[in-house]
Amino acid sequence: MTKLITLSEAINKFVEDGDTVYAAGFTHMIPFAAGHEIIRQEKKNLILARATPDLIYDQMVAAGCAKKVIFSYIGNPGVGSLRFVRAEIEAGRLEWEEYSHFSMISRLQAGATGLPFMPMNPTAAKDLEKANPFYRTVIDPYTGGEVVVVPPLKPDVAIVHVQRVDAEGNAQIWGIIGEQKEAAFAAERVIVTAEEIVDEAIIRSDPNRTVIPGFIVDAVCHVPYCAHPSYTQGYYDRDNSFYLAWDEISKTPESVNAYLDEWVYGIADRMEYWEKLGAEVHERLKVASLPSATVDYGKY
Amino acid sequence: MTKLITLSEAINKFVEDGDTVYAAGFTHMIPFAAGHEIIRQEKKNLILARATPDLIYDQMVAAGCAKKVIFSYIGNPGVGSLRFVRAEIEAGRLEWEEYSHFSMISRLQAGATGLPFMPMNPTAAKDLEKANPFYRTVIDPYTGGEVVVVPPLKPDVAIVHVQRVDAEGNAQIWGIIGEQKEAAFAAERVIVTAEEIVDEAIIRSDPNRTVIPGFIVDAVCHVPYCAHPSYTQGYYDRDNSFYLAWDEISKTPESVNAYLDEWVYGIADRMEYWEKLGAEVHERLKVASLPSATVDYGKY
Amino acid sequence: MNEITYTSSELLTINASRLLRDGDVVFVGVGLPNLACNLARRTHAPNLVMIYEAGVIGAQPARLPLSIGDPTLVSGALSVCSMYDIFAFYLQRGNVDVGFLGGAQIDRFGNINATVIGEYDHPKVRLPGSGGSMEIAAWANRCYIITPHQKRRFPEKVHFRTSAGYLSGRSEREAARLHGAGPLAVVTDLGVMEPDETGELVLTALHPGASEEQARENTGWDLKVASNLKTTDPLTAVELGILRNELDPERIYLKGGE
Amino acid sequence: MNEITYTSSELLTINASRLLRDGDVVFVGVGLPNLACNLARRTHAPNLVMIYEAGVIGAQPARLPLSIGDPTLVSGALSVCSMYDIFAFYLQRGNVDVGFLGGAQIDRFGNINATVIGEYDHPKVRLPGSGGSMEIAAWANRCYIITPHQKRRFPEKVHFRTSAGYLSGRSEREAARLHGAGPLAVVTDLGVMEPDETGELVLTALHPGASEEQARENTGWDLKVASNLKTTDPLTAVELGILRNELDPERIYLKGGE
Repeated sequence: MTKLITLSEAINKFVEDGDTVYAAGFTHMIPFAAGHEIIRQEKKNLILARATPDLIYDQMVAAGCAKKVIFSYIGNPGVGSLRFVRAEIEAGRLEWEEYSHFSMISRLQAGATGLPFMPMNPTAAKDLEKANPFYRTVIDPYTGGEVVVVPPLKPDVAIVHVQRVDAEGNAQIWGIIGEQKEAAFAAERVIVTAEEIVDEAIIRSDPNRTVIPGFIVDAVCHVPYCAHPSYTQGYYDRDNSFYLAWDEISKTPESVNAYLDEWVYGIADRMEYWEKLGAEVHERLKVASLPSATVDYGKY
Repeated sequence: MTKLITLSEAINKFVEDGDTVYAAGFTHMIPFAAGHEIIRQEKKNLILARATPDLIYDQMVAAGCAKKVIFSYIGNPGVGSLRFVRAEIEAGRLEWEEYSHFSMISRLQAGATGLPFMPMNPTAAKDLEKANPFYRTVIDPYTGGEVVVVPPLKPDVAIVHVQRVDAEGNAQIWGIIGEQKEAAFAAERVIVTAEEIVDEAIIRSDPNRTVIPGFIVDAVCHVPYCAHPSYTQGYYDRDNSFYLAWDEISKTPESVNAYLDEWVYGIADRMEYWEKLGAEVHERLKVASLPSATVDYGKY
Repeated sequence: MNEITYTSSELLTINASRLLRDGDVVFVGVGLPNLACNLARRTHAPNLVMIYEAGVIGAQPARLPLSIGDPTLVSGALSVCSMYDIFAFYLQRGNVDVGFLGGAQIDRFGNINATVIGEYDHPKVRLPGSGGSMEIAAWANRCYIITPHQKRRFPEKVHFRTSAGYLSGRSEREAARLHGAGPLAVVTDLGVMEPDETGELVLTALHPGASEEQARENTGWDLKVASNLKTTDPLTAVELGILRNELDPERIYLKGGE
Repeated sequence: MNEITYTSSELLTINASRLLRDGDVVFVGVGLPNLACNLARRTHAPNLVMIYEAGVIGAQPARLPLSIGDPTLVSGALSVCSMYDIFAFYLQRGNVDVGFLGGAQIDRFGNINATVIGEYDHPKVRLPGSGGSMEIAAWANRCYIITPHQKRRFPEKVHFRTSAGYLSGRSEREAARLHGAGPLAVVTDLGVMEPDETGELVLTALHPGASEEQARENTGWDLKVASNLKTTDPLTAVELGILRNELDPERIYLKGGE
């Protein structure tokens, strides 16, 4: 049963005001196009969860979509500060809930595996554990020691970008796989965006590569270049110059608004966005081919 | 730095009397050749851990190598009872420690991830939890409910068979991946046996396929057909007729001893074993090619 | 009209296959449950998703799998994951609709013993143990038990609870807050038993030709019979044809009960 | 003889690279630690295994990575795993020998603040937060802190302990039973500080040309000086050549301190 719909339909149908949204991808395959569509559809009061909010959450916060962020590192990766989120937090206008990377990902792991909590080894850096009441402790029944735990995170909706998927949502990812699988399994609803929609036979030719099974997926959207200015391994490079540019743009609300007007509100969809980027960017982000060795599954 | 040695050297060097041994592989790629070498080297008082002991542990128990088994299912897969282990347990001559599949694998997961324990959802079937004191409970600090937990399992040595590995031990597996990765990370020492030793460049052409990193591996052994009578995906089929034959052989100690004399003590290594199986078996277990689609990592 | 003849294995398999719904995600074992699932996929449930405890999702076996980890389950499957993941991300997370169970003993409340006859520490007969059944019985949304109807298999109380049915009654299971609803039906070669409001298994249907007496004689407790006792639909030539000609032509699993 | 000139970034990077041992498994960040690791790999530690919190193991970046998740880290790597796995199977399991750390504030006992200046609930300056550093500081066998030597960076006490050094003293860290030994050295552009038997950072080495006074003036606590104060080995032309010609020819990271 095909789940192919447009990204606009998917956001309209599966993202509601007030939802906890996990747009996955650790530096790789961040679903920017989905974030922009959420901005265009003027979703409100979202709780934006992501280990690393990256520029996409800066933009969604700037556009007024969010009431809260859940994160473990707010920075502009490789550049510096995530200015807009930081300013909103400093101004007391944005709620936040904070973890270390491992405790953030442990929350997703607990959510994805249906567990009541995940234990972690001690870090002895207790200030964050004191500041965030979701950190709790249990007594280790084997040693009597104290073990720090975090509860499951179960987002209302996960948005995951992948290289290839079939129409039913069976999705394959390579390169950095971050927390995509965990986010999809933890969430109540799953939107998959993909560079390519492929025949089921391609998926079935390499089942070990399939990270997300179709039956937990609600919508499949064909969105080439969805991840720009982040990247998709084997498809296009990271647009580092935009990460640097955002460091300037995000210095004032005016320049942020001008950016959103031109690149989000002012365009219809990712295809128009990509065309608007122009030939120089297309050329700069092109990647030469480096294919994997194949493996043999055998006919049985 | 190459870790290539013979299987005989690896067993001699890395398996000691009294060790807890985890010969991994859920029905797939069970390292029979390593089990036979352990029998030939007359290792004693081993604690044999495996979710599904399969015929290999039946043989090792019959050969007097083991004082205890740790398992979650003792059967001859697809055939019926695992006669020798069962008879030894019924006779009170073999210690055992028992789990469900998920709690067994959760023990490995805790061992592999360095966690003090793994929590599990309730099953309400409490008889095994009462019979095995390694099952404990903690209080869920979020709900006040009781959560069943199991402690880490950290075998002294894990033996893992793989399709291809480089000389440093970077190993790639496809098909059923069972608990291979968890066993390798949980164990103090790791022996990898492989169908093929490949150039590092093959491994590096598809890093997402690498399940075990070389730096946790102690020995790399080139052992084609290591898994017979189980199988290696893409290389050879399961020898179901041997699984059926074992059901007969294992009915008496005499026939078991005759088998061990002929097929284990009486031969030098896996190459001789494979030749001895003969052309009919070779032909019957051959597999036609079914290659995976490739993926593109891109030159960056 | 010709009478259709069949073995008890065929009877069990076909009735098990009818319990599956299109779109179900089913945790499949080898043997009869595997045949039942493949039959359902070829008849009324083409979108059945078959997953195996070995970590295989969406298998399309080209031949009859001879073990739970047969390589034919992997070639052409949709996805393969680790054993930890299949139990955690799939089963424990609540992503499995149906589990099939069996065992040496099934008691009045659907609890199953697959561990031991006699004392646990001094076993008279040592059985294979839980495998995945402890978790499947607790976490699959719906469970079905498929087994021949024999008195020794249906004691009043099992010697060892390997997996939970309704424990000492439905309220005890509810208090345990398990994700799964428990065993919804026990399909035997005589008929179907289903839990009543207390969780006790009662006879709710007979296969054509079977009698209440046969069922009561072959059950170890005082088997109640539902007031609206039904008769199961006869096996169809289509179902038998697929089983015999496509799924198990060598009758490896179907020969039972011939 | 010509004096070799260099930037403070080059000084930091080369001294950091010398702390690595052949065969170390090192958790690499972008920027200077990445350069330091690649330099070590090309000089005294060819068997260094570089792993990244993005889940990349054994990277061989063909170009200078511009973020922790740069695609050049993946192409040609030995292995890629999930973020959960890199923290659990690798770091938490004790498989990581070395972690590099930095932060806005480092205190007398090597505790680091990368979270907030001011009150946590009412931040004056909101910093990026822990990322992986809370775990790296606890679980990597050895940690090194690489940072410019400035008074505001070295307060007596951090405002917020994002990651643990020796807490209030070495005995407190020992009681916490962390896997890792804690920060073994702080490399600055003036010299090297190492923990004494109480866990307090004391000046143990100066770079050629730097003075005790400079170090004391730029440290927020009463900095002790080791009795056997050493001078670090001068940067070599080989080290600088690799850095400048091969690793960062555009001086993206090396320009700092010019």
